Amino acid sequence: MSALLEVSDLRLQFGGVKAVDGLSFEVHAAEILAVIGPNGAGKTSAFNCISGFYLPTSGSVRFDGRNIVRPAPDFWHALRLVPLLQSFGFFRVLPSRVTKWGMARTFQNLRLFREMSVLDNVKTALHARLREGFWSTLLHTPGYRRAEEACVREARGWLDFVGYQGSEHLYVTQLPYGEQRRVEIARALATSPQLLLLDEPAAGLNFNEKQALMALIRRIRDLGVAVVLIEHDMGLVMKLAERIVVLNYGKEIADGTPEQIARDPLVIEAYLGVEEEAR
Amino acid sequence: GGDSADSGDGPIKFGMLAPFSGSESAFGSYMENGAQLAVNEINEAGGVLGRQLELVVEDDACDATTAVSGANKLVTDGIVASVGGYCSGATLPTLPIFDEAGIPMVIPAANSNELVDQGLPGVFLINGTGDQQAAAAVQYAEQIGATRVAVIDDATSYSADLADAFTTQATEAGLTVEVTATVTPGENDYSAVATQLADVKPDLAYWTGYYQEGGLIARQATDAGFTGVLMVADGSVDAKFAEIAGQGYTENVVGTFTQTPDMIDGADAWIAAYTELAGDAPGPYSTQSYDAVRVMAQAIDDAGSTEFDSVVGGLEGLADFDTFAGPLTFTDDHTLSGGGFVIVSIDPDSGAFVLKDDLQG
Amino acid sequence: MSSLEVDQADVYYGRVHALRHLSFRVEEGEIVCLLGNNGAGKSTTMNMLSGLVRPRSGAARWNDLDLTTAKPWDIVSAGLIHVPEGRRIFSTMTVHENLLLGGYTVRDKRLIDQRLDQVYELMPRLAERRRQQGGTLSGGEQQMVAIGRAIIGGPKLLLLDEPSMGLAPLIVKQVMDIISAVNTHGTTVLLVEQNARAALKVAHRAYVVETGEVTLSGTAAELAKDPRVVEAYLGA
Amino acid sequence: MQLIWNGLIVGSFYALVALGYSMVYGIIKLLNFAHGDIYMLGAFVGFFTLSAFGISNETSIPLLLVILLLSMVTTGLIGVGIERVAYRPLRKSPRLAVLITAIGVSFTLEYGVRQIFGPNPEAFPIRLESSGFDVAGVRVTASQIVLVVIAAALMLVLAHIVERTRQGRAMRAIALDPQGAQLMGVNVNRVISIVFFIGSSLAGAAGVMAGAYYGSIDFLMGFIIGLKAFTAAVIGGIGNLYGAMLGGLLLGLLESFGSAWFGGEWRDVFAFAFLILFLTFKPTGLLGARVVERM
Amino acid sequence: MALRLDVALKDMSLRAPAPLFERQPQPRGVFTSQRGFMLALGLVSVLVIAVLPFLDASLYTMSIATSALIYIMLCMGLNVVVGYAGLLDLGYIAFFAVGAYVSGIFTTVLGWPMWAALPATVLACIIAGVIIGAPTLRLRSDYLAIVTLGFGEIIRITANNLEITGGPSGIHGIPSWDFGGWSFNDGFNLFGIEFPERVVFYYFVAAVVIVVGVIGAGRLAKGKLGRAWKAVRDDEDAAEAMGINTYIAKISAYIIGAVWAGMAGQLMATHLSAISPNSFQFLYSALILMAVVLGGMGSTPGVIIGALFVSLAPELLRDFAEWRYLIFGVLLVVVMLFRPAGLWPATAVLPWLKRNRPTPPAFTDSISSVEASVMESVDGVPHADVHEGDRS
Ligand SMILES: Nc1ncnc2c1ncn2[C@@H]1O[C@H](COP(=O)(O)OP(=O)(O)OP(=O)(O)O)[C@@H](O)[C@H]1O
Ligand SMILES: Nc1ncnc2c1ncn2[C@@H]1O[C@H](COP(=O)(O)OP(=O)(O)OP(=O)(O)O)[C@@H](O)[C@H]1O
Ligand SMILES: CC(C)C[C@H](N)C(=O)O
Ligand SMILES: [Mg+2]
Ligand SMILES: [Mg+2]
Repeated sequence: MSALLEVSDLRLQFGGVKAVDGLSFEVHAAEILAVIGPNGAGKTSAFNCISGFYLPTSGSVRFDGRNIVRPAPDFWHALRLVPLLQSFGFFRVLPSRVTKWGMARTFQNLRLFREMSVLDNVKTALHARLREGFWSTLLHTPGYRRAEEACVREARGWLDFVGYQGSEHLYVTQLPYGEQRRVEIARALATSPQLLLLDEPAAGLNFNEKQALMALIRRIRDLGVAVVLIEHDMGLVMKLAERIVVLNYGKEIADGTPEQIARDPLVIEAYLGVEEEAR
Repeated sequence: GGDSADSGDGPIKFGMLAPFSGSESAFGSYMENGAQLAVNEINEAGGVLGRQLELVVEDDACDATTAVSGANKLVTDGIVASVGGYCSGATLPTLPIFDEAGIPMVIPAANSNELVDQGLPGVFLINGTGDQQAAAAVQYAEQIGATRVAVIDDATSYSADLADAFTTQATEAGLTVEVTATVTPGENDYSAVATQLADVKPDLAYWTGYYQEGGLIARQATDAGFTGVLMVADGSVDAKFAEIAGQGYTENVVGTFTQTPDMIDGADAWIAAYTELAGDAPGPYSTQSYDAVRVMAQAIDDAGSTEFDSVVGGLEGLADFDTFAGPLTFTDDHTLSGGGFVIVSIDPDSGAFVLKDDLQG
Repeated sequence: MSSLEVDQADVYYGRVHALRHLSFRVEEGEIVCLLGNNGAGKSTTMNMLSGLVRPRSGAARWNDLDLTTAKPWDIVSAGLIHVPEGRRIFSTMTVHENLLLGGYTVRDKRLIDQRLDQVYELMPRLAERRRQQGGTLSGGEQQMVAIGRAIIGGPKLLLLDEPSMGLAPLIVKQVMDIISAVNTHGTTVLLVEQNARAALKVAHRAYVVETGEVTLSGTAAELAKDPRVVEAYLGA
Repeated sequence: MQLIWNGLIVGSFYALVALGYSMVYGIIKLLNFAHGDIYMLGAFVGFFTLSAFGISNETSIPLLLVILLLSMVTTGLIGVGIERVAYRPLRKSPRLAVLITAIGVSFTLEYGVRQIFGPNPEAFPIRLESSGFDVAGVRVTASQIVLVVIAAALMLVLAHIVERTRQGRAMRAIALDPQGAQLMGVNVNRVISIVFFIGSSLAGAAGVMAGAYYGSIDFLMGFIIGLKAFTAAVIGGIGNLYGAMLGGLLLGLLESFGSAWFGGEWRDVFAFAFLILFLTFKPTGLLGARVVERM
Repeated sequence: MALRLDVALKDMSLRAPAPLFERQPQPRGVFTSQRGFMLALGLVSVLVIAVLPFLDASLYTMSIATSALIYIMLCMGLNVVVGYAGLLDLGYIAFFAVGAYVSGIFTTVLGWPMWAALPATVLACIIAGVIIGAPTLRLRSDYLAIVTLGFGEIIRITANNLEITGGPSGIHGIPSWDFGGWSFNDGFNLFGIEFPERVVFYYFVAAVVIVVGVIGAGRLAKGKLGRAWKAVRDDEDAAEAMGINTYIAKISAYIIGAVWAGMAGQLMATHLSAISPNSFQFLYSALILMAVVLGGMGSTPGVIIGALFVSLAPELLRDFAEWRYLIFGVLLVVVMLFRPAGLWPATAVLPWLKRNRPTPPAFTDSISSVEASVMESVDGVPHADVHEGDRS
């Protein structure tokens, strides 16, 4: 089976800092992959490249047969206009486009729409799929009503799916942190992804909440969605992940099953520390 | 038709739109007080048609929107005649409103040609138009033997109008207009235009804007090395001009202006009366506003009614009515026949503008 | 006599009753840990102690300082330093400038330099990144800056709000070691942690806070064995 | 050459006002629309004091310096007062709310002064001697040199304070995260007051200098320069003080060349069009730092 | 008939599983729900607008009422840009100017009837919106503010300097609306009641403003586009991650804002019959922004109140003559100090509904407990038709 996501030789440099330095890995459909590594290893940066937010210095990212990194012709490079043009949206794939292709993500710090209700947050994620034109919105045609209704139902469905039980009309800022995390995942799911990138979803959750999160991630996988998560909680990672990729200084230093990783001396030295008791 | 049909008893209301806020707000009270003085005098002398006059004033902020609602307010208040209008741009949109309500207008200050070009029957200008003022300016330029001239405006309606007229007439008269410059009003630094004048060194430069900027330009141009004559238009003829320019910067300044009381012998009484009423000396367009009220009152008296057609008839029929700007008779297009422009210059002691040349010779 | 004491404190956010009659105390030289679910009111407690939010009723005293009325900056000058949740790094300032700001209340330049060296020694990663903008650091690096900043202020009482959040296991261990080290140098520490396992290892005593109230307290060792704590915060 | 010199003179006024603008913006992210009116107030404070002593048509530079200081202190205090009354209560409110109060304050100051001093322009009682001499084909006057020297001195002292000192760091910290700054022991209220004091007194100084240099003041004189200073602050990279200075000078030059090349009526169009294009290619202004937001 | 919901969403490779929780239905009544109350309030306002001319049809009242309505239109447009999309615009009056000038030029210079100039106005505004929108691709917040401010000044100065726009004195003699043989100027006679020109025009403006300005903008804000705007306002990166092309969302906000302002400009040109550059100064951009913020950004009733405040306050204060701007300024500060989020903020809840506001949920372990039931319905596969037809 060919991979859903192929990252090869990805490099990202900020001035002198090589945040990602020749990273390659693959993700297959409906698997749970964990990316771990010391702080500053380049995990978030790699996510940002894959989802189109950062423009990598070099390398390629293929998702579902499509190139997410779109190299500019040499001609424009020669004119030194590439960064400028890229900021206008040329020679790059915008994150919104990546999302439409079926890749969703969450952020390391919660990035919900703070002045929108829970329901609207999730409805927003249906943007790309909603058939709703300008005139039909103005005139409230039956087509518009149908679309809105479908949108509400779909959004509610995802809220239910992640186990959110509160009122959907609350503003997200009124929710406790754990519930906000859930809404964020519901929102990502509503974009109808084949691949879901989660950046430290368990940070700040307590033990019980982490348990619930693990169950949720498994159920997402069971829908046929591949899940890639960055996480520092090794207890969670070891139980959840089918495969683990370890980064250090922007490079991949290991790739394997949880058992292999837990025994890998390189990983222990760089990341786990000696006396970490894996739960 | 008008729904402000005059009730026939009670005071006759005259409406006046003038700027009381915004950048031109300095002129509002000069105009209001001038008009009020006339109203008071007429009322003391028994009023018009046996009725008292009343002045209703509204702010137009020199802005079309405010002016329109002000005009509508005046119409709703039941005015019979309009004696206001300072900024041409703000006055223009009020004309159809007054016209429709059957209200004749004597406009004391605004003087863009467009005001009368619309051909509305009730519009009369008692300030000389741009064309007339430009003619006076050109005449004086020829008189002092200037051949190369410059013209500077401030991009407002009145100023640009006048500058255009001056350019056209000067060219016709065989003068060369070497510099046409525009400045932004409300600023302090006009060194760009000053430098230009100093470089080109025209014999005469005509400034068609207001005194705030005029004073600054006079000073900065002299500093930059301009030595020609600086002629200013009526918007700049104010005692403040000399104050702003500073001592020693006004020798070469002349102005085109209609006569004001301090230029006319024996008008001290008028100035005293005004000062007593207003608590301040008269300023630009105090006299014109005073005259506007008197002209209108006279026309109503002559017509014997406040009916639109008769009042217009009355205004058209005025012959050599005595005003500060000289005897007044309206031309066919409802403007002054001569404009009555004279040349004034600054008295180095008082800083006030005084008569220099009445252009009759 | 020199201790932190919170007595029957009540804090409201609008209609939300965040702290309900919360009471606890911290003696000089201790490491005390607050455990609790999300939204239990741990951060609110910290904010109250550093003067960022005001209790509606109740008392909070540290030595002779009334924390319910003192201004945040006066509290800091007195030596109570709060490392807030979410790090709060000054994003466009360099790592070095961030650290210098930590010494804002310290007048003695030599003392600052001395502590700077100490911090760079403790966390060599920061020395590497000295000139980098704070905002571009990775999450873990930011946490180090936040702790480093506090150390430069020379805290007598240090409040740490979830210092291990988002840190790699190795670093968590380091951070906990730093906390112990700071404590043995004479700084009292009040620690809020989700990572109960790590926290109970360094702490002397702990309180469990639930919906704004203290529901359990005891020495760290006792609590680590308490079945209720094990079930809710440590996992069997 | 003359164009450049003229541009620099105007530019130094813009820069002085822009500095305060940028400082205030830098620290509380407020586009302080009332800042231009503080400039106007500065001029009127000078005017009022001098008229009260019956002075007019003076040319003495020491007297100017005294008045300058007096106005700086007064406008500084007024600035602090405005912040206390109109901005501080709104510190936690949406940014635009404060913007609106700033406009409200601006109206209040403008029309308050109008009620006191009347709508007419006033001649400033001190005039700088404007005898000029030629330097390398450029006409330079003594007053221009005095002006530039004072402006440059004020700006450099200020920039040093902000970039290099403890208080300066505190200012930048507050700009980024006021609560975080409190946790560093920064007395936020005091630092903000200091910023308003410095910013306002610079504007006041500019007002007095404008009065003395140009000779005429009126109650709306702050409006246009306020806009220009805002523009200058943005060109330079808003919040960056050296940027504000450069921006002010650059704007002065742009205007000077704009009116020479396209005529005065198109000057502002030229300046703004240039600005828009420039920002399109350099979105954070001359010296503004790109704020890197991490995901 | 069950609505065919599946066609409303494109390429649904992944559909949400069947809902699990019962959610409380929204209450509906006039006093028991926000929505019902707002509807009632809207109806009352429409009624008030409709009967106003019967109460006082004087020139002055009609004139300021018409102006106020046009202001509402203008503010609703700016609300899209500032309130919904969160883009600070300090040169918004420029679009108003574009609308006024384009319609003015088309009707006076080219002699077109007013209605025929409408498409030209709209087109010009779209172009203007795109022009001003383009640099925003790269600029954030206050840099954007200065670009819009600059744009506003450029438009005004250009209008002041060109021949075709009538230079500083502007365009005058702009005709009223006429349709074939009948024009507003002819007035209107219905059941023996005479409606003079100004009343007809007032009704026309009111209709356009209510239908297009208020209802139209409100609907756009509630739909897909509106959600995209708000998402961009709250968090641009997260919006991108949701599949929203933020460039397009921002430009469309500018375009809608521009078109609204342009139509308002056209109405204003007719209303005043003359326009001049003086009416498009920066001050007016600030005033409109003020109306929106004062009323409450993103809130339709708030913006309407703000528009009324800003357009009527100077008129009501006319009697204070020289004091009016001073009073206005102080009033502004005071209002903002007491209502920092605006007079009627978007998040406002009617006071008597506050008690039954939903409370935030405590954390629930519901997932594990409901897991089994979910599993049944999901069957562990991606599916497109799990809940065809249920819950409708
Ligand atoms: N915009 C930037 N400019 C400069 N350096 C950057 C930038 N973004 C990230 N870096 C650097 O790149 C490195 C990788 O950062 P990244 O955020 O990807 O780490 P991470 O693996 O996600 O760490 P953590 O687990 O702590 O979140 C870090 O050293 C960081 O300082
Ligand atoms: N600024 C605020 N406005 C309104 N409610 C708030 C605010 N901050 C916190 N709360 C509420 O107060 C309660 C306590 O919050 P607090 O942040 O103190 O919890 P915590 O124990 O620190 O949780 P966490 O583990 O998530 O950090 C929560 O219910 C929270 O929703
Ligand atoms: C000199 C002024 C009376 C001219 C007036 N501002 C106008 O526009 O016509
Ligand atoms: Mg990360
Ligand atoms: Mg917390």
